[in-house]
Amino acid sequence: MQMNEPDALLRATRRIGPVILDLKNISLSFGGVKALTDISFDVRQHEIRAIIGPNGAGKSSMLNVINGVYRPQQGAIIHKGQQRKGMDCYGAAKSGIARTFQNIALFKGMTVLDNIMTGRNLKMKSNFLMQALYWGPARREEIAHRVKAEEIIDFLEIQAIRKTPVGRLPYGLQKRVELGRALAAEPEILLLDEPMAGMNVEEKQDMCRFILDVNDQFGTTIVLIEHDMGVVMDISDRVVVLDYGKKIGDGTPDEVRSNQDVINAYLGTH
Amino acid sequence: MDTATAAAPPPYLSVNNIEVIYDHVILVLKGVSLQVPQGKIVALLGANGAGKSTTLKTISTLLRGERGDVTKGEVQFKGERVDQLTPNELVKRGLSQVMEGRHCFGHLTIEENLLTGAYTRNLGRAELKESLDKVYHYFPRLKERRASQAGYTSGGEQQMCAIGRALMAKPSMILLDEPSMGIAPQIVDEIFGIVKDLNHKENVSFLLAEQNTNVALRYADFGYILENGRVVMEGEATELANNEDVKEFYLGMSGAGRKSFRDMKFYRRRKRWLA
Amino acid sequence: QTEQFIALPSYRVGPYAAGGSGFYGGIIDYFNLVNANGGINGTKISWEECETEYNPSRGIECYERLKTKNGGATLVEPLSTGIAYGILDRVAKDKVPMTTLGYGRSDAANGKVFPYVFPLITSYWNQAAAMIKYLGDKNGGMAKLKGKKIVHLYHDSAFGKEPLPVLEELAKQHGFELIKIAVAPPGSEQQSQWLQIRQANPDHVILWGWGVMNSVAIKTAQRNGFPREKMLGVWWAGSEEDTIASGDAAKGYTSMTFNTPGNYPLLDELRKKVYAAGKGNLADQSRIGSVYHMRGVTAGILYAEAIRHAQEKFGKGKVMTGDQIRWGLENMDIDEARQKALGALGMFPPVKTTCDDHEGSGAVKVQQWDGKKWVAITPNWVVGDKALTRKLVEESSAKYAAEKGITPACAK
Amino acid sequence: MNISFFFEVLIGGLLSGVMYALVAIGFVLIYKASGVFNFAQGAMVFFAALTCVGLMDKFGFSLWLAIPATVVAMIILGLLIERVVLRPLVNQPEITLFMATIGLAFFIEGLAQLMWGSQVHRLELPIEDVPLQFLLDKFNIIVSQFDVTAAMVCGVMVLVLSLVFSKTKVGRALRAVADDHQAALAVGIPLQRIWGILWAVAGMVALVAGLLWGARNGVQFALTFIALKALPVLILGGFTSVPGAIVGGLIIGASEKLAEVYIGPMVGGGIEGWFPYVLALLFLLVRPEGLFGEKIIRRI
Amino acid sequence: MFYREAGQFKTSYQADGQIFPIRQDRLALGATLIVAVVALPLLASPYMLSAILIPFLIFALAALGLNILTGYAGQLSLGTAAFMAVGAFASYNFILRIPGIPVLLAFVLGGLCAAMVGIAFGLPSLRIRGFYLAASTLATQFFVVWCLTKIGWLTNYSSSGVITAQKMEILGYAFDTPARKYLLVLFVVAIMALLAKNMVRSNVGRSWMAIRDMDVAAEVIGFRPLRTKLMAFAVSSFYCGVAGALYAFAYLGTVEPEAYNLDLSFRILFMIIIGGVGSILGSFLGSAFIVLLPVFLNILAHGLGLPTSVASNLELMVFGALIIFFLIVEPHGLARLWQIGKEKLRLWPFPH
Ligand SMILES: Nc1ncnc2c1ncn2[C@@H]1O[C@H](COP(=O)(O)OP(=O)(O)OP(=O)(O)O)[C@@H](O)[C@H]1O
Ligand SMILES: Nc1ncnc2c1ncn2[C@@H]1O[C@H](COP(=O)(O)OP(=O)(O)OP(=O)(O)O)[C@@H](O)[C@H]1O
Ligand SMILES: [Mg+2]
Ligand SMILES: [Mg+2]
Repeated sequence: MQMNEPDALLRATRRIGPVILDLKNISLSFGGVKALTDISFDVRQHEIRAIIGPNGAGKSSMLNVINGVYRPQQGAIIHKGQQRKGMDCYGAAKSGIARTFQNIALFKGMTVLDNIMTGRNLKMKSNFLMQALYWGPARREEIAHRVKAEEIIDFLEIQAIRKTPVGRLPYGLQKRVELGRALAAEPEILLLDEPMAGMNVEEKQDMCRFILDVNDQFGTTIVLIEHDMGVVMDISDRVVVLDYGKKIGDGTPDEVRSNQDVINAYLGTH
Repeated sequence: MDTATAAAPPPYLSVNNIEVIYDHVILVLKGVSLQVPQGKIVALLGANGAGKSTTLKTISTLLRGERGDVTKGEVQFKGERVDQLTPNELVKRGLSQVMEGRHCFGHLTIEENLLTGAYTRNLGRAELKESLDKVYHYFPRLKERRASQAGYTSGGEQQMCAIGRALMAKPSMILLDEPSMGIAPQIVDEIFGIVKDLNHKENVSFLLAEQNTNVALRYADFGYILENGRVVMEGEATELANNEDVKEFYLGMSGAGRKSFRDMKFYRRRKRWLA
Repeated sequence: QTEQFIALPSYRVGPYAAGGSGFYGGIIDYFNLVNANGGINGTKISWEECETEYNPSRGIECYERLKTKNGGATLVEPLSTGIAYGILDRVAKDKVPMTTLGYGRSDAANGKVFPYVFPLITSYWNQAAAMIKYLGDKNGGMAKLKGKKIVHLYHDSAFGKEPLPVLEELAKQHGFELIKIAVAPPGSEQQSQWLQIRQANPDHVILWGWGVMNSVAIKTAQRNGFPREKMLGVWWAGSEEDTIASGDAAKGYTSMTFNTPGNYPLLDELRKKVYAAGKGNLADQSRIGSVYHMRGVTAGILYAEAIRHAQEKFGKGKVMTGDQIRWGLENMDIDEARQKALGALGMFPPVKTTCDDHEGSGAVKVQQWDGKKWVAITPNWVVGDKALTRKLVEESSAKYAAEKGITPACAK
Repeated sequence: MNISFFFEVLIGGLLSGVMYALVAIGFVLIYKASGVFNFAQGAMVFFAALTCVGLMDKFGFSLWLAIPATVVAMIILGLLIERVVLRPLVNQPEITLFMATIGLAFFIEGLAQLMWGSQVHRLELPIEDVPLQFLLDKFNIIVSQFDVTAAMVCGVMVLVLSLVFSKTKVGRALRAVADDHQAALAVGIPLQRIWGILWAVAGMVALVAGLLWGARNGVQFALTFIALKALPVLILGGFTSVPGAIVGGLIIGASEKLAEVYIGPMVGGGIEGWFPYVLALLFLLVRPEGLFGEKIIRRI
Repeated sequence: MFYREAGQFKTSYQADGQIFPIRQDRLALGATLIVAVVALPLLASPYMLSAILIPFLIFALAALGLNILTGYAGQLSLGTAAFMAVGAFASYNFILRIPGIPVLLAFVLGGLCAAMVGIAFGLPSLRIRGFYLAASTLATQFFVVWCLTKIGWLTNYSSSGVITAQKMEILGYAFDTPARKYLLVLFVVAIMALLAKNMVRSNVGRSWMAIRDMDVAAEVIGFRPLRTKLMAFAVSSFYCGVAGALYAFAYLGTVEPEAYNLDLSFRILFMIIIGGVGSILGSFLGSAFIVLLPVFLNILAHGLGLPTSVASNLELMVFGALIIFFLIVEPHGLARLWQIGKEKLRLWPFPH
């Protein structure tokens, strides 16, 4: 049951806002390895933007550039109209960018609930002494955030494991918790690095639903890396295609799907 | 659940009614039995947390390192009980595992990673080179990155490295835990192509835990479906692929064929065979 | 309660085990001898050891555990400055006398402030004074020390710094140059210190060391060609354990001691009555009469004598209380005649204690390692400037009394 | 400043540094194989030296008989450690393994003294610890014959071990093990055997260190402390590098002696205890993995 | 069957956020507190109080401090004793130089001094990790002890460097008997344990654990690594400093650098590893284990009538062997063993 085109367009245009993140001529290399060469693309508010490409194309590196883990040797990042200078990942987090990682980067020794609560840390105001006393405002704040965290737990349907240390969880659930942690920050831009790896179709369906819901309900802009073409083509508004660190395609899923370069480099023929 | 028919070849690997407990208290496998006949590809399917990885780790006896205990049952490989062996002895007997979550040696280069895979084989220089070339032939991307430390390669490259490393041991039976994870689609096909290839040409048997049910069932001969630490269904791969329930829950196809991910309106429409 | 119970928080493992096993072995050997001879007027001595590992925290636990055992400990000897400090207040409160033979607080000699602490025979300050006296004599009179260079090579800790006030004062008085060189504990590397010493080319080196530092010092001196005869160790640097490890390098090395090396009738008696009966405490009989062992035997004698003396006042054959033993320790008088009767004439200096003087002697000897054993090289006991040390004791104990709110007075 | 004195200090320091390196190598072996800092190395040095002199003193062995006998003892000890302590702890956090080695240190210390008593022993090697005469005559510089011999022994050891690690597949396997126990097992590296062998080799290295240090300082409990001298050497050179141990040793040895002689007097002396650590720390600020250690990979 | 949470429902997040969510645990804690505050001072022998309970509590506090740094924030440290020494010497000097200062205030100030030293020595942790950091913390250990030996002012120019701790007085009330000292220590330790629990269950604690588990990810989420680590160093050193002051004032009675040697650092480290890294309860269990085990072994060895030198060495061997044994049985320490025990109890009498 493919949604018919006009409908999708209509919805998309209603939703999508101005450019929120503009990446200009980004180049990044590690020693001799050129991870990204002169890449430009933009991300619009409220859109779901996918990045695809073969292994080692530079997708994860791109995300790392966006949220300040790597600093590109060249190029500019314009976030909400302002050029970003010398920003580290803390700064990126502060400006409302959250993300998940390809190799799960959960805090292994902590419970699911605590992991999700860490996502809210930038919103916590009470100081250290108050927290030590666990008194008055600090406690109220803690509980208020707990409520938020529980909302996310409900949303992701992981109630049963909220007190389990994440290290013990199976891979798929860990991915979900990681998404929860990113969501907990209530980010403006959410960067997802292969959120659906290691899931079966049913779980992917659920995951897609989460992503779409977040996008709908909170208006979060989403940048997504995924190798499952079904998912990418179905849920993203626009797709960037990278290969060997270069951009070889950019456009709506349909445009990308019919781009010959992309087919050669990545999609193959089926 | 006795499925062994008289016609079936004797199981190459057989897991008999194993029960596994983590940390002394967390019961994960509740009596899992399965067989892999020689020269066959068997798929192990199931949702997140069903116990696929645990089953594979039990077979390769890597469980001990994670504080898991096999409290019941036994594992036989080539007619020999192997649950008390060390992983090294198993590799020597021809059973290799590709672990979930890549597990490359971060400080070693890709090539060194691959070479460690041949540790048990005591190869001469030429043979080693030949084996390496074979892996590079399968994964040209690895050849490009051979001199980089594995810790600095991309997720997919690491996954290829992990698979290539297991191939270097020239096993007669491979346990593959989610080989397609994080791999670009055309490489996924390639990986399964390799599986098929090895299976055909070198009679290597496979047990693969895979989320990509679609592909897995396409290549496998036989499948088991695991849920909550129990085998809930098993059968010929084609049979499973045509089973309505499997279609709906694992292949994402309802009566009307494939549905767009965008159109899924509800969560958890999951039906369970067991509570 | 029929036995006189004594607490021995000892250490037989760890870096100082060699000293600990010799010292406590000596005490126990002597106690066994006393018991074999029928006890003190019929009262047997009993004791219990408790492993402290030379660690103050464990030492305190040992003391607290032992002090109430078997009707209560009536004497304690920790052989560790750290532990001694840790139980200093406690012994006064519990009325259990503590002896600190040749270590611990030098100012505890003042019994008016420290009624229950007995740094018997001699303290660090008197030792330092005696060292300078000896060096003066060696150079032909104190006046000859003028212009001489003396290196104080010390364990960089409270222990090593303890004699500084005395040495500094004497350096001023006699006009010698005092060069202080610290060795970082434990002292297993001293190359740089000895290079400095070689550079300074001193007339004497005082080795204020402990444990491995001593053997390393001797070895390193050899390596740097510094004559061992010019080295004078403290009594914690003057045992077989310190020289044996240095091998031939130790030949000629001198050190202080308050036990004259040699064989004594008492030691033969120990061999005959204790070791022959299989009750000897030392695993290796060749260690009988070694410095640490003799120091332990000396301690044993002093305890037994104090008990005997106390019994004379408070009732023969009775078990003494801690306080009574304190009296015994405080009014001890072991002269040469008594030593002779014990078969230990000259083994340690005569001891005569009073309330003012819990030390009772302050006399020491100098011994030299001849490659196989220690040989005393001063025929007489050497005593330093006791007036000076007394002054320091008074000052320091007065400060302590003020801090602790103690009114100095002799215990009754 | 007296230049020949300066050189004397420098050379003395370099030679002491070699002695530290001797101990440090033992640590490197174990760290390479398991990613764990082996706290028991000092105890092993003590155990080895004490066993060797114990055999000589108690049973009248000659030195040349006692040494091979001790080698055998160290091999047995190494294999036992692997079997009893390490095997059940595969894939545990580093800190747990570290702690286990601390327990092991206690055990070995107790065992050594139980077997051979707590006395101090002397150990005479047929190498004299006296200044080399021609250097003394010519340059008035003191260099001990013993130290020079020790340096040569150490050099040979470093050479052999580095070759083994860089040229054989065992070397590669070790690095793999240190990265990920579980994966190493999965590819069939016989972790148990490798650990057993490595602990046995570490035991032999401990014997060499124990003999040389024991001859220098006497065989006594304090031998266990020389681990503290080896630590800054290790972090400076890098935990995983055998040549690093020797370079680190030279740097630490020379600079600590120079510091003690030239800075010490200004601040009251006795700075050798902490100076090497502070120096190593400063190095680490520039290179957090030590001079030759493997770069720490931090990537997400 | 009795240890069940069935039927206990939490109706608010506040209730769920309690330290002990299960009623039986709360009852047990209440009972423990009553025993500790009322029964023990009355009934326990002075030996029990002054040689076992007081050091147990003090070491538990130090272990708690180290656990915050190593267990929660993941920075392995071997310099605990140094921070304890700073606390002790600072408290001594505050009492000496500010007449009439309440002793508790002096302890707090001593702790703050330790915290400052902790921050200074924590700075390298931004770059240095793991065993490299652990080895570098030895710099703290040796340097601090060296300073205390060298700088005369700190020891009030005492010739030997050993100083006696002043009396502990609060508003003229002297804490001089074992029972009183015990109560004072108990009070301090209980309060600080509670504060520590609060910290680790709120955002500070989460920031520490995040840094410990994966520092890069923590930064991406918005924790500042340097601040978080330094905070952990500060809080940890504060705890150690107070513990050090108590160790000097309520236990040893003296303040001397030697008492704070490397050995002590290691003992505290054993405590947290045996007890449980990253567990408040574990600090207490570990302290009990390390304080009691040698005593127990010592008594046992004497009971067996072994020659003392044999007994002492056997003691050491058994101690080492037991450490290894416990690590093999449960690498996460006694606290985890306890937890598993409870989980089994919950299931009991059913096997799973
Ligand atoms: N080390 C461990 N300690 C405790 N519990 C564990 C551990 N490893 C796995 N588990 C539990 O065992 C169950 C099965 O996990 P397993 O990893 O085998 O699942 P899986 O089928 O491989 O899932 P996925 O598809 O997500 O990889 C899960 O519920 C998990 O929580
Ligand atoms: N920190 C780094 N140091 C060195 N090389 C790096 C680093 N990070 C990435 N690379 C290299 O840059 C290239 C791009 O890596 P990246 O992780 O971005 O790929 P990717 O597109 O995410 O691939 P995959 O789909 O396999 O995850 C790879 O070849 C990788 O080896
Ligand atoms: Mg990637
Ligand atoms: Mg899995």
